[in-house]
Amino acid sequence: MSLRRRATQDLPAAFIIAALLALLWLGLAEGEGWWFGGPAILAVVLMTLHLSPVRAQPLHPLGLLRFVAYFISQSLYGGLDVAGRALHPRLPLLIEKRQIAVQLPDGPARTVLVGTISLLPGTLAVDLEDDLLTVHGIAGDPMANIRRLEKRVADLFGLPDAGMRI
Amino acid sequence: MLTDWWTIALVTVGCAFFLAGTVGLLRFPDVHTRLHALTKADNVGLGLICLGLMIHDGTLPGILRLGFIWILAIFAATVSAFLIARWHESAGTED
Amino acid sequence: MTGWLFSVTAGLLFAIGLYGVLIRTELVRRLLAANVMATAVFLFLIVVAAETPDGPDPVPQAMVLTGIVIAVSLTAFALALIRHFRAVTGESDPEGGDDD
Amino acid sequence: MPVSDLLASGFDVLLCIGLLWLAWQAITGTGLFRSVVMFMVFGLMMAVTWARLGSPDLALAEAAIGAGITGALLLNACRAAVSEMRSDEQPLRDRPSGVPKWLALPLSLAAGVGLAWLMHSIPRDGGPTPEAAIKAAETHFLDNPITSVLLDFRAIDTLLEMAVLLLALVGARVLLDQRRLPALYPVPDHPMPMLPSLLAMITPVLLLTGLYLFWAGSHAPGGAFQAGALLGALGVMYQLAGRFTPTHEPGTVNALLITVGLGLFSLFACLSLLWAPAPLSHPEQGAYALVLLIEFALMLSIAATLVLLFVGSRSLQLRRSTNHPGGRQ
Repeated sequence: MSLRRRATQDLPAAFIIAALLALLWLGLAEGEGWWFGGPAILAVVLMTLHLSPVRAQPLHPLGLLRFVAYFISQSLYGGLDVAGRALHPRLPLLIEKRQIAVQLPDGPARTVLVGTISLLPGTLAVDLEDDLLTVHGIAGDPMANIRRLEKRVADLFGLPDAGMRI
Repeated sequence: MLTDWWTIALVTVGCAFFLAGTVGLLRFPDVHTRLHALTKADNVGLGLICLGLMIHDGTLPGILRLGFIWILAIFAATVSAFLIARWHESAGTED
Repeated sequence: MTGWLFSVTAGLLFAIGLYGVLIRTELVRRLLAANVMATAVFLFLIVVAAETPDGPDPVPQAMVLTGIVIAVSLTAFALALIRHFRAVTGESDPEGGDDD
Repeated sequence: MPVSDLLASGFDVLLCIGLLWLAWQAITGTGLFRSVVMFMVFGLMMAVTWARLGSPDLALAEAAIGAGITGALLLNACRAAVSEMRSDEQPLRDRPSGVPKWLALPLSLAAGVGLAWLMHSIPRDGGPTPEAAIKAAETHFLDNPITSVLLDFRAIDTLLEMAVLLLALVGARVLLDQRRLPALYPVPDHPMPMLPSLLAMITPVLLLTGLYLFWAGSHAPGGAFQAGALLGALGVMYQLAGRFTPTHEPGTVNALLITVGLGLFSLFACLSLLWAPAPLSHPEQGAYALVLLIEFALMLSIAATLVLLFVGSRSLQLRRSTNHPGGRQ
């Protein structure tokens, strides 16, 4: 692979990481020490691309907004739901385990999907083997929740929503 | 001060979520259900505590710092929950 | 109040660690107990540092900081020794080799 | 007593009870794994204790080292104990020791209580040393008094500490290399799902936080030790995820990293005799830059030594994730 192609591929990711790191530095150093922070960010970006290469993935602004709103409301609901079940004297748990085929492409979209499942009401990601995702549920209709979540994630990355097979 | 009361309320409710998550950890029957309790309750609990502290702090660096803490903690929690669940699934069904 | 409380805690932690060193013969556990003893000593130093009237005394704090890093390197070395010992003798404690 | 003081005291009492309970569980409990987990939680509670006692510097170091790296080392030991045990042997049996329990318990208690009493009766008016240290720190070119103790007033301690670190590493390496013990963590064929994403997210954050701690060390909680511990923890994660592959080939970069701290510090000790009557004195000009340079070297060495102590191998090679277009190395 030529250096040039590599650079054009890595450049967007480098900018995003640098921007986020600048925010982190602002938070840590409270706006001081940019003479050190600036070069440090540059060095960290280069080291990150060397150690743990990532590719930038364009986000859809509206999708991002909807995803964040969905995530926050569902997180709250999920927390309340599981807290209620834990404190309920009879411990109501509707345990089921299912496998579903993930339609989202490999990469960040799948990471977000698997990472989010366990925070939303009643679902827990258990395994991901190739395209087959194993989900453990304790409440409600986990399949419907995951289908909705997959659509939100597809929106987030501006991907066509392919639907999901069970 | 009104903001102080917001902070107290949010942090208290956040702690209550942690407490409920811990009760779930102790009461739920197996590894998978316990992971349910930990990830979800701690996510909301930590989120509310960070939000309360953000209101208390009120400066941009402080808010950024707390935001990073929340995002990192929940991402680490959800990934480790996934890895524990996966390991437990492959290791068999004993607790 | 705070100083008194943490002094007593440090003393009891030291006692627990010493008890573990005396009682447990399995080597990793004994190492863990020794680590608890080290922590108790650190706690003593920091309680004294915290109660210095002119503000926290930096000298014990720096000593403990050094001590924490030394403790982890010694733990790693001791664990390597234990692994080596086990590979040589097949035993997990040094005192039990004679009865089987 | 105001309510806030009462709450603080209540918190302290809970903290102390928690510490004692966890230590007791770690030492007397059955099952090594359980003990190690208890010990790790104990380390985290210790970090809270340091913060409570006004030592955020220690809290940072303890959280990364006491709970993190020591815990990972001990978990390694659990794994080694299980995988290297002969099949006919009971895993990790615990025989009655030479000291009977009825004697050990009062003996330890007496030692602990006696020590507490002795420490409590030490006069707290400080005496000359802390006063001098605090006074000197006020006018020092470093604003964090702990860093000035580590790199100026008591630099000799830090220098020797680096020597201890290197010695421990060399010793561990000799012991483990000689027996040709099998690797504890065989490198996985293909990476676990989600783990590369976690690494990709945590790598830049930990690297920058480490550099921040290094930079902050001159005026706020932080410094080479905390930064080194944090970077070391990141290295341990890379090893556990199979991204650092242990090899028995000597590596130039590895060797350089573990020796640069002690080397540069020793060089400074010798050179300082050119401008000062005693070694390890800082020059009038450029002391700050010099301290930063030495601290940076210390940070690199501490981080590399901790990772290699964890792995117990000669050196480490980076293995890039297989799905990257850059390919594997």
